[in-house]
Order: sequence, then structure tokens, then C-alpha cells
Amino acid sequence: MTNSLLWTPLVFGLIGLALPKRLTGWWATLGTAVTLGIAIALLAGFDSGAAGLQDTVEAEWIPGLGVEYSLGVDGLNVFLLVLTALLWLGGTAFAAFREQERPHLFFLMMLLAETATLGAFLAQDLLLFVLFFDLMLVPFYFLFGAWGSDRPDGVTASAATLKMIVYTLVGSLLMLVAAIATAIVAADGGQITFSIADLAQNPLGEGSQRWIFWFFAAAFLVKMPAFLLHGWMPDAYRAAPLPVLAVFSGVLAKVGAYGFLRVVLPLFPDATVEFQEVVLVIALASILYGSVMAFTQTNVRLVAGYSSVAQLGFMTAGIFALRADGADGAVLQMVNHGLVVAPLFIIVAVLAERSGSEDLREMGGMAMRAPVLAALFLIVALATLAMPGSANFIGEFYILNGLFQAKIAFAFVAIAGVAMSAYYALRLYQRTMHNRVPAGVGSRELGWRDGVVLVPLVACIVGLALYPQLVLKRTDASVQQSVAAATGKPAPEAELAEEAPAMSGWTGYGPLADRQVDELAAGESGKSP
Amino acid sequence: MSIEWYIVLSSLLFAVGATGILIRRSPVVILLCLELMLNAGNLALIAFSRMVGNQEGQVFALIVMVVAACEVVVGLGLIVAIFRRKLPLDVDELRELRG
Amino acid sequence: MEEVLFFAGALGALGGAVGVVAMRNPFYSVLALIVHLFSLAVLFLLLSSAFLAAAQVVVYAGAVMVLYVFVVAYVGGDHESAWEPIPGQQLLAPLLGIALFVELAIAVLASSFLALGTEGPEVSPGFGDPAAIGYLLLEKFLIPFEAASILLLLAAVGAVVLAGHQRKSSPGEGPGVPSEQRFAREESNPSGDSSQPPHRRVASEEGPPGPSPASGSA
Amino acid sequence: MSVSFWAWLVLLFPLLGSIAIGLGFRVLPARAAGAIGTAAIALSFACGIAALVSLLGDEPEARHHASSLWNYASAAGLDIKLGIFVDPLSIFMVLVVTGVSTLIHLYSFGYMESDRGYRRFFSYLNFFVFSMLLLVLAGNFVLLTVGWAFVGFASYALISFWYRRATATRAGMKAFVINVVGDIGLVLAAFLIFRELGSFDYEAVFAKAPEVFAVNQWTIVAICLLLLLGAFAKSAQLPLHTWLPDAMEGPTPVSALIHAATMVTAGVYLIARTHVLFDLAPTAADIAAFTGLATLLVAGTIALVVTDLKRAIAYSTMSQIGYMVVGVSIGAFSAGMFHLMTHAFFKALLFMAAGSIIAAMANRQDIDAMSGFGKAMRFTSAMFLVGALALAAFPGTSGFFSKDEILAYAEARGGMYLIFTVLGYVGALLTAVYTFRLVFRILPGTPCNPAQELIETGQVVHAEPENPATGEAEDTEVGFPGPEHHIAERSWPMKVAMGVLGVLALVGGLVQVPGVDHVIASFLDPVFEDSPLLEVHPTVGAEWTGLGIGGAISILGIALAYFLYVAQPATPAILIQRLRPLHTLFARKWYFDELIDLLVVRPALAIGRFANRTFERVVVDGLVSGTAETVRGAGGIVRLVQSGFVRSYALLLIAGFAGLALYFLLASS
Repeated sequence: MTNSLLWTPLVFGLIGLALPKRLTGWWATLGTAVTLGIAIALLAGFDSGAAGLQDTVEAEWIPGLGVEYSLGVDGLNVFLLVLTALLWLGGTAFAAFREQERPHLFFLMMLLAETATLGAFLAQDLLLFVLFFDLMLVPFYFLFGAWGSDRPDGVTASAATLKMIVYTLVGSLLMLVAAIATAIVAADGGQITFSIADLAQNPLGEGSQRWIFWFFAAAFLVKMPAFLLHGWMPDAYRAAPLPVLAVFSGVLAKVGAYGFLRVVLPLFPDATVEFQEVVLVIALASILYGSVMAFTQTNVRLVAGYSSVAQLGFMTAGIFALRADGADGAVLQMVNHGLVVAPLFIIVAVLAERSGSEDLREMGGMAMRAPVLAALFLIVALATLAMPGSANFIGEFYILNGLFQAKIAFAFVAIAGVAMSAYYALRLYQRTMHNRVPAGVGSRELGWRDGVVLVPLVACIVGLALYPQLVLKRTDASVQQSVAAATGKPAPEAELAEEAPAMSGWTGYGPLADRQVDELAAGESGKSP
Repeated sequence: MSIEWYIVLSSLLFAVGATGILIRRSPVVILLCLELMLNAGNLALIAFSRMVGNQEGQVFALIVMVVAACEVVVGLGLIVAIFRRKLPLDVDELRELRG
Repeated sequence: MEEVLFFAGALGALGGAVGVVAMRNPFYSVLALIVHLFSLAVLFLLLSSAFLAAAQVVVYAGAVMVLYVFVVAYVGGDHESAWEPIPGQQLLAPLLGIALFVELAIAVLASSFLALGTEGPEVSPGFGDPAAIGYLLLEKFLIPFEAASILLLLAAVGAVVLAGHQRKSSPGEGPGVPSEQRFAREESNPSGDSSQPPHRRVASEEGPPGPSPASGSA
Repeated sequence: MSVSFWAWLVLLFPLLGSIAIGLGFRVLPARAAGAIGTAAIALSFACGIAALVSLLGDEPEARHHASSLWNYASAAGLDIKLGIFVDPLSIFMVLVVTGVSTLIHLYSFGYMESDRGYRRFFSYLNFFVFSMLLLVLAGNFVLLTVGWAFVGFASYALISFWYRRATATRAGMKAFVINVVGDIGLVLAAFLIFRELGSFDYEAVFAKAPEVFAVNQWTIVAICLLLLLGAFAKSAQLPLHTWLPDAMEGPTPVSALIHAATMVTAGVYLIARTHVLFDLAPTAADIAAFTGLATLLVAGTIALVVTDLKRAIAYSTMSQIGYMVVGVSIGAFSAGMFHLMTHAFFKALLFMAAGSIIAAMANRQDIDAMSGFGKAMRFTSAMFLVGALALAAFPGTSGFFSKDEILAYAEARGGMYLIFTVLGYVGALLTAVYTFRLVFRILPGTPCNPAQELIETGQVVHAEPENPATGEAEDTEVGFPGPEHHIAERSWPMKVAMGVLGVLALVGGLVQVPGVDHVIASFLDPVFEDSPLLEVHPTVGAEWTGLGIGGAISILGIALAYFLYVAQPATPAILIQRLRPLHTLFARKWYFDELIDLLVVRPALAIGRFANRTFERVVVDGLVSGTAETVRGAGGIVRLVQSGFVRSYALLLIAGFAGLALYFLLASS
């Protein structure tokens, strides 16, 4: 099952090379649909109670180096797999409806990218993970560079792509070094293994954890991208072809956040605890900076891009709250954000076709002739701003709750990002859909072709909004395990919930309350009782 | 004659070929010097093959000859192509590899 | 006898090699190489590699060298000028050559191969004859053998492509072709056509060659 | 059928209505959308009645029911169910909301008829009612936040309903963002509650809170203050009130429904709902009460000088909500809720009448341009007068009983709380004056042009609409009512809705007359039975005294207004001349907009600009280009070696090989 999920896209892509040009797009769409089917079957067979890996595939690969071809599904990645398959189906179908230059290569690259991404999510071997992580770059390099658009101010698509590649490659190489170092240091002269599960059994010494932690963190933070490491994002986002950008922004950024949960927390627990606050500061900076930038941009893509920076900041903050609820929220938010940002970029593409521009100042008033488009956009925009009632809200609620209970001062800063997100998401909607129609904007209803792509994605947003438990139920056990690996204790809030009924007699100064008061005092000395 | 002699001769031929590559500028002669080096290698292979009494080294040498032939064919093809384009037949004049 | 043959062969090989490097005229270099190859064939024989010696003479000194001669004759065997554009090259090159020789010699002679000092073990009369080599090639080394043949084929094709007859639209002028053609077409239009210049410009701006018949006839 | 079954049905119908109208917008005939919308709310009201009947069947102590549909988001120790909580308080709110909403839907059925966005309007309006019901029925703080945010969004959608009006979209954005600030307050309060009590459910929280918290412990005060942040943003209390006057950009039924009768009272409901927490944090309750007091006075003064008809009524709404907040904060829970109900009646009525007049004015809202409508539109004028009397608390009307009960209660608590009584009566005087300022400016006098035209030809003016704020022509394409307008005199649904509300505004107060009956109090008191403040109660005599004072003040205020605006119409101008700074302060709305602009908006934009123009280029790119320059510099040095001479590369190669060989030779020896 896992194997077929992983390789189906690539197989379809290679077969597609032999087909006539006009069929390749549909063939590729079929391939992604089959992949989605497998992913859903995987989800259906998923045992939500178990924390460990399911549907594992293990084979020797490079026995001399202890590298294994080892795949597996657990609560951390099962929804990300479905998300990947879903968004790829959407993006590919959207691209298939349009004329592409060199379609053979384009769709091969799309499907190769899907395989690589699925591989990164599935890999349970550190080296395999690194390999897929880097393999993801290759197709996107070509997709952005060759099918991207040059900017009028002279920044070519290839230059923008190069910038992206250099950024991410530096991170990737650091990660490669770190992965090898992890295995060698952990082996300590014995049999080398790259298996994440085995490595988690005997963590490294504190000194090596420190620097290896940052090497991994660099790779993941660049990928997200986080504040100060996001320099590649504006150029690359403006250059990328939109259907590709939809999957890129929807899924690839999550690989970074996922990497923290999969690799960093279990493998480098001491360093994670030690640098918790540093990473939180980076996450908060991403939230605030991304939000502020998002509401000053006029380019639609950049609004979405910077909002992603802020959202990824939330996820990082949730993970590094080092509580199960925060991390649960982060996983939920990864799924939500992917579900939201992909339709957003597809809508941007649709809008750009109507107004001939991607500048907010040159759009407006489209809701009149395009009520369906406006309604879909509205739902997406509201989900983006984490409107209570959307699954995004539950995600942020969990994240912020975790952060609040762990580090209260950080939560207060982070929540400012929520207010700003309301402004920039609604501004995006309002500037395009409301107000007067500027000259040259054709206000046209959504065509059925785009509707076929958009409506199911939006339906997923609505469905998840009604029942976020769908995700939470399945991720919870694995997330608790991952977080417990870092903190070395079973999830504290589960304890709290169980003990709570028994505590009816305490007066507010029981042992638990004392601990909390201490934490409070440490977290926010200004507000002592 | 002991095998040493052959090996020393082979080293000498190799060094002469290498020197030739470094000081000659005509691409044809550089190709010839490459042949020298390959043959020096072949000599060493065959000498060692004799030393251990195993004929597999000779097969190896044969394959080297094949590779050398290929290299000659392509190299000479290149030289002819350069010549056709009225470019100078001097490796120092072809400096596109400059950083 | 053996020593005599060895020293003769060694001198020939060495002399040929030096000749290749030292001759100013490429044609003489080629001839020197032929000497070198023949001498090597003698040495091969001494090392009881009959088949290889034959191959050396037939394939190398015969076929390959003929190719060289043809090419040198084709491109002209001009003398190389003595001018040296790279400073220090003429000085460093021989030094490096000597260093290389010394190092290789030391590496081999100082190694712990005890058999180096011997003439090698006694071998059967069939050692290195065509039958033995052929057996090895077709039994043990079949796949390398086939791979080598494919390599040869590829090299042959490559050589044909490289040195082959140039077609009209060579890759070198590829990108320019459409615009040039378009340009030529516009120029060749009779000037009497200028009554409809905007129409024609629109037609030609549509990019790919192949103007619509209507605009052509107008 | 259980109470919770009916309560779920109450929620279901508006949602179904909204979805049906929204999905069927292409196929439904226009009027059908209105009919579906109105019927959905009416059904919801009927279910509310059924729930009430069912609830009254229980013992008073057992009148609370929790019910949940499914596990909404429960993991890692958080337990969030899709659950509702039904008790007299929520049923009371359900009845007020659905009842008034039904009438307002009926009104809109006529009022919006010529609007191109008719179906969209009803879809939004039904969605709003659903959200409001979700808010009042929610069984935990998370679902409360959901309802809280949904009404905020519905309010946004309806304020910017005419979305080609730049002023409307801007006002919608403002309302939404301020409401999100309120949502954040709620969310943070929920976190803090969870941290201390380990649950989000009302029942668990309210049961455990008195055991965990000491009175005025700082955590409980913090929780209450955060809740107040949410309440104040939604209920337009200082300083988060600036969105409410701007919200008048929406269609008039929206103003009547959302910005007068229902949504803005959510804050009052919240304080009443969480009274257990506020009882434990008297400091926070006092802060709330004083904020309410400040709001009622500030809003009253602004309402004195505003010339926009709807904005004037909006400021009076703020002021009246101030009374309610004072009421529920000082412990006069049922009085506060009572005032909430009567206010819903008369304020919705006032807005409806104002809407009718504005329609006759072709959407001009400037009271300076209005006069003489008393003759032109008799029914509308009568209703306006009824609403104004109730708002001014004229003896016998509904506002008379409810407002004065709050003030009497404050007096009964005595001590510091006397301030509320005294300043509350000052506010009552202001109320009477500004209300009747509107009445006397609009109804009597020589008819203005539109009114004259209406009298003479029976025509409603057909002027090209233009935006009074910017002066640009309205875009009627997207729904702004075109040349055809609907007034109560012509449209029976509007007339019916206003008539029913008029009756309720007049006699609605009779359900709770001191010494005679106390329907509301006896119904609601089981909810508040655990509050220590329930013991405090004014005597019947004290209440009647308060009522007497209130009635006198009301009549005094009306007389003053008569003196100022009818008998001596020159006086206001003279007063303005004399008190120029004060008038400017009121007319500029106490400079709150400017203050927020200065403190929040400008810094945020400045930071954004700095980030965009400077930081991004210098630091983010600088960091990278610095690295790139270093690499390039190093590359430049290495480049010198790359001479392009193949032979020198070969030389390097061989030298490298020789060097390596040397190394190995040395290493092995």
C-alpha cells in the first residue's frame, strides 16, 4: 500500500511521456486521482488508536551504511499524505485544463514532485528522508524556472528560482551533514543505522545534539520559510506558475514543520528543550513579520505568501510549545493551511485571468458578476483568517492553548497575529471582490473547469470545519508520543484532565496550582498576583 | 628479465606522455601523448598479468585498447570539426573554459 | 636473448615516446608513435601475450595510426610555434614528469610484491594466445566485452556526427533562423504592397512562420 | 420532546434557510427567498416557544439542560463538543432574538423588495440569526466563540452589503477587525479558564469556579477582564465602540436587527451568562459597570449633536447598552435582561420607522434636510413617536419600567453604586432630549421637498441616489435600491412588522411592574440563584420612587427638547456658538476614531512600510547578498586559476596527482 502510494505518480508520469501531447495532462490527472484513491484507502484502514507506525515497508538498501528503504504511516503523516494527494490532484487538474508548453515534461515534473513529497512524508529512515527532501527541489527547480514568468522589473524566473535553490540547498546540505553525523555519533563505532526509530532509542550526547539540532532546524526553517530565512520567498512566489505554486505552498512548506515533529523532537530531545524559547522567538517573529508584510503588500501572491510565513510561524510555535495540544494543533493546522492556500492560489490564478494583473490596486468589484467565485473565495478567506467555526480556528486554538499553558507571554504576542490575519485576509477579499470595478477588469463567473477544481477543495474546507475531530482523533496518539519523546514525560494535560475531577477539593493552592503559579511567574513576571 | 624492468619502463613512458601533454599545444600531438600514457598503462597491466600468471589482466588491456580507439575516434572527430570551423588548431587559443 | 630483445624493445618504445613529444611536426610525431607501438608489441611478446601483441600491431599500429595519418594530412601538419603563452609551463612540465616517474618507480619498487623481482611463474604454452583470451572474453567477461562493443559503436556514431557533413541549419545558427526568415520575407515583399502595411505587420507579428494564404496573396 | 430537541431545531431552521437561499440563488424567485427566510425564522421562534413550554414543565431548579451532537475537537486533554446549554437565560435570549428577527425579516420582505441583492440579503440575514442563536445556546466557551465570531462575520457581510460603496466596505472591515479583537479576548479568557479549571464547558466551569478561586484573586479578575474585552467589542462599549456608528452604512433592517436589537446586546448576555465568574471578581464587575456608565454618557452627548438620523439612533443604542451593562454588572440581572428585551422592541421600531423615512428621502439620512413628515407619512410618524416615547422612558411605556428598574437596583446597593443612579438619571435626561430632538426636527414643521411631493402627488422621490459621505453616485447595479423605494405606508409587511413592535414597545413593560407582577424576574432568577447579589433588592416603594423620578426626568427632557427645537428654534445655534469647544468635542465623537488611528492603525502601517521598504531590502536581502558577495569574492580569487588554458588545468591535475602520491608515499614509509 505505502509502496504503491509512493511510486504511482512517478510511474504514471513516465508512462505519460509516451502519450500524445493533448492526453498527457489528463493522464497525469488520472495518476494523481489514483494516488488520492490509494491515500484515502490508507486513511480508511488507519488505526486511530495506535501511536506507532502502520503499513510499514522495510527493505535493505545500502546495508553497509545501515541505510534502509523504510516507509511507514502514523498519525503525524497520514493526513499530510492525503493532503498531498488531494492538492496534487487539484493542481494537476487545474493545469490540465490549460494549455501548457512542453506538456510532457511539465506533467512528468509535477508527478515526480508528488512522489518526492510523498517520499519525504513516508520515509522512516533518516537518509531516505534527506534524499526525498532534496529530491523535491529538483522538479520544482524546473517547474519554477522553465514555466515561471519573468517580472517586468527584470527579475527573471530562473534568477528567482536560483535564489530559492541556493537558499534551500544550503539548508539541505546542512541537514545531510547533520543526518550523517547523527548516525555516526549514535553508532559510536558500532553498527551504523539511519532508522529514525532506532536512533530515537538512544539519543546523542547533549553537546552533539546542540549543533545537529540547528543544522536540521536550518533546513526546516528555510523550507517553511521562517523569518529572516524567507528571502527567497517573494521572488520565487512571484515567478512560479500558479498551479505549481498551489501545491508548493500547500504542501512543501509543511515538510519543514513535519520534519520538526518527525526528526527533531524524538532525536534531539535535550536540544529541543534547551532551544525551545529561541525557536519560539523565531516563530513569533515569523508570525508578526509575516502578518505585517501581508497587510502592506499589493501583490496578491505575496499577500498569500507572507500569510503562509505567519501561518507556518504558528505551526512552529505549536510544535515548540512542547505540549501535545500545541503539536496536535500544528498537525491539524498543516492540513488546514494546505487546504486553504492551494485554493487561494487557484483563485489568484482565476482572478489574474480576469483582471490581467496580480495587483490588488487593479482589481475590484468582481463579486457582482461572479457570485459563485466570490462565495468560494469568501469561504477560503475566512478559513485563512482562522475564523472560529473553521478547522483553522481549532488548529490555532490548540496551538495557542498549548503555547498559553506552556509559555504564557509568547501566547499573548502570537495572538496579535490572529487579529492581523483578520485584516489581511479580509482585505484581500474585499479589494478583489468588492468596491468599484476598475477599468480593464472583466468580471466573469467562474468557469466549470475551474469550478471542478475549486469546489471539491472548498468542500473539504467546509467538511473539516464541521468535524476537525477527524484529524485530531487520528493524529493525537502519535503526536503525544513524539512530544513525550522530547519532554520525557507523558503529555501533561492528559494528566490534568484525568486528575481534574479528583481535584474538586483543592483551593487553588494545591500542588498543581503551585506549579502553574510558578510557571506563570516565570513566564510573565510583570503580572504577579 | 624480471618484471621490475617492465614496470619501471612503463612508469617512464607514462611520465614522458604526461610531460608531452603539458608542453605540446597541437591537439593531435596531445592525443598522441594520451596514447602514450594509455600504452604505458597497458604495459603495466600485462607485466602484472605475467607476474601473477593470470590472463585476466590481458583482457583488461584489450578493453583499454578499445577505449583508446574510441577516444581516438572522437578526439579526431573533434579535431576535424575544429578545423572545419576555421578555428586555430591550438589548445591555447580555445579558451572558452576561462572562469 | 631475452635481455637483448627487452632492451631493444625498451629503447624503441622510449625513443618513440620521446619522439612523439619532441617532434615539431605532428606528422613525424605520428611516425614516432608507430615505432613506439611496434616496440611495445615486442615487449608484449616477451611477456607471453601473443594475442595482445598481434592486436597491438594490427589494430593499433595499423588501423588507428592510419586514421592519425589521414587526419594530420587533412588538417595540415603545421609546425607548432615555440611561443609559450602560459608562464612557467615549459619549466614545470618536465619537472612534474620527472617527479611522476620517480614517485611511480618508488611506489612500485618499494612495494611488498615479492614476485616483482622474478620473471613470473612458469606458464603453459597456451598462456595469452588467442584461444585463451577468446575463451575469457566470451565466457567470463562477456558483458564487458559487449559493453565495449557498444562503446565502439557509439564512438563511431559520435565521430560521424562530429565530423560529419554540416547541414544547412546547423545548431550554431538555430535561434536566429525564424526571425531571419521573417525578415527576409518582409524584405522580399514588393514595395507596391505598402498600401496595407498594418495588416502585414499584424500577420507577421503572429510569430511562427507560415503566413496565412490571405496575407500572402494580398 | 425534550427541551434540547427543540433548542436544536431552533438552531436548525435559520441555518437551513440560509443554505437553501444561498444555494438556490439562481433558481429561486426573488419573493420566495424572502418568504423562505421569514418562514425559517418564524419556525425557529415557534420552536423557541415549544422549548419554553417544555422548560416550564421542569422544576425551577432543574431548568438547565446540556446536550451535544458530536465530539467537535477533543484531543490531548481538551474536550470540545458540539454542545448546547439550555436554561431560562438562553431561552429568554432565543425568544427575543427569534421574535424580533421574525418581525424584521417581515419588514425586510417589503423594504428590500427593489434591491437587486434580495436573495443574498435574506441568506445573510438568516445566517446572522443562526449565528446569534448559536451564540446564546452554546454550551461551552469554544462554541460561544464560534457563534461570537459568526455574528461578527454576518455583521460584516451585512454592513458591506452594498459592496460597491467604498464607505460601506470600509465600515464593514472596521467592524470585523474590532470584533476580532473581541474574539481574541474571549479566546484568551477560555485559555485561562482551561488552565485553571481544566474544562471549557459552562456547567463544569461554573460548578468548579467558586471552589477554585478566591474572591478577587488576580486570575479570575484577568479572566473577567478578558471576557469584558469580548463583550465590549461586540456591544460597542468604550473604547471599542467606533465601529457601531459606521455600521449604519448597511441597509436599515440590518441596523434594526443586528445593530440595535440582537447582536450588540451579546455582551450583556455574556456578562449575565458568566455571572458566576463576575461574582467572584467584583473588581472586574465594577470596571464593567463604570465602562457602561461612561459609554452611556459619552454616547448620549454625541447623539445630541449628530445630524445623521441613523447614526443618532446608533449612538442612542450605545447609550442604552450602557444601561444594560451597568445593570448586569451591578447584579441587576433580570432588570438588565428586561431592558435588553424592551430595548429590542423600541429600538427596532425606531430603526424601522427611520428606514421608512429614509426611503422617502431617497436614502438621504441628514435630519437637517427633513421636516414635516408628520403629515406626509402618518403611520410611520406614529410609530416613530411610539419608539421615541419608549426610548425616552415616557411614563407607562416599556422603556420606562425597564430602565428605571436598573437605576433603582443601583440605589438599593447603595454606597458607591449611588453614582450609577445619579449619572443614570443624567443619561436619562440626555436620552429624552436627543430622542425628541429627532422627533421635533423630523415630524412637525413645513414639509420638506420629498414630504411635500408625497403629500401632493403620492409619489416617493426618485432621485439618483448618492453617497452622502463622499458625494459619488451610488452603484445601483449590485443592489443599492434603485429609483423605487418602499415606505411603510405602501407595503403591508412593513406595516405589520412595525405595528406589532409598536404595540410591544408600548405595553411590553407591563410584564414587570413593581409590586404588580414580575414575569421576567421569576423566570430568570433560577439562573442567578447562586449569586450573592440576588439578595439585594429594592423595595417596591423605592422602585416606585425611582419610577417617579424617571418619569419626571423624561417629561422634563421632552419639554426641554420642545423648548429648544420647537418653541425657540434659534437657541441650539446660540448654544453651539457659546459652547463651541464642547460642541466640537461631541461632533467629533470625542476624538475616539482619531485616537485609535493614532495609536493602532498608523503605527501598524508604519511598521509595515518600514518592513516592506527598508527591512526587507537591507536586512533580509542584505544577509543573503552579504553571503553571496563573500562567496563571489572568494570565487574571484579562485577564478584567477581558471585561465582557460587547458594545459594549465592539466598541469594542476598532474601536480595534484603527484602531490597526492607523495603524500601516500610519505605516509606509508
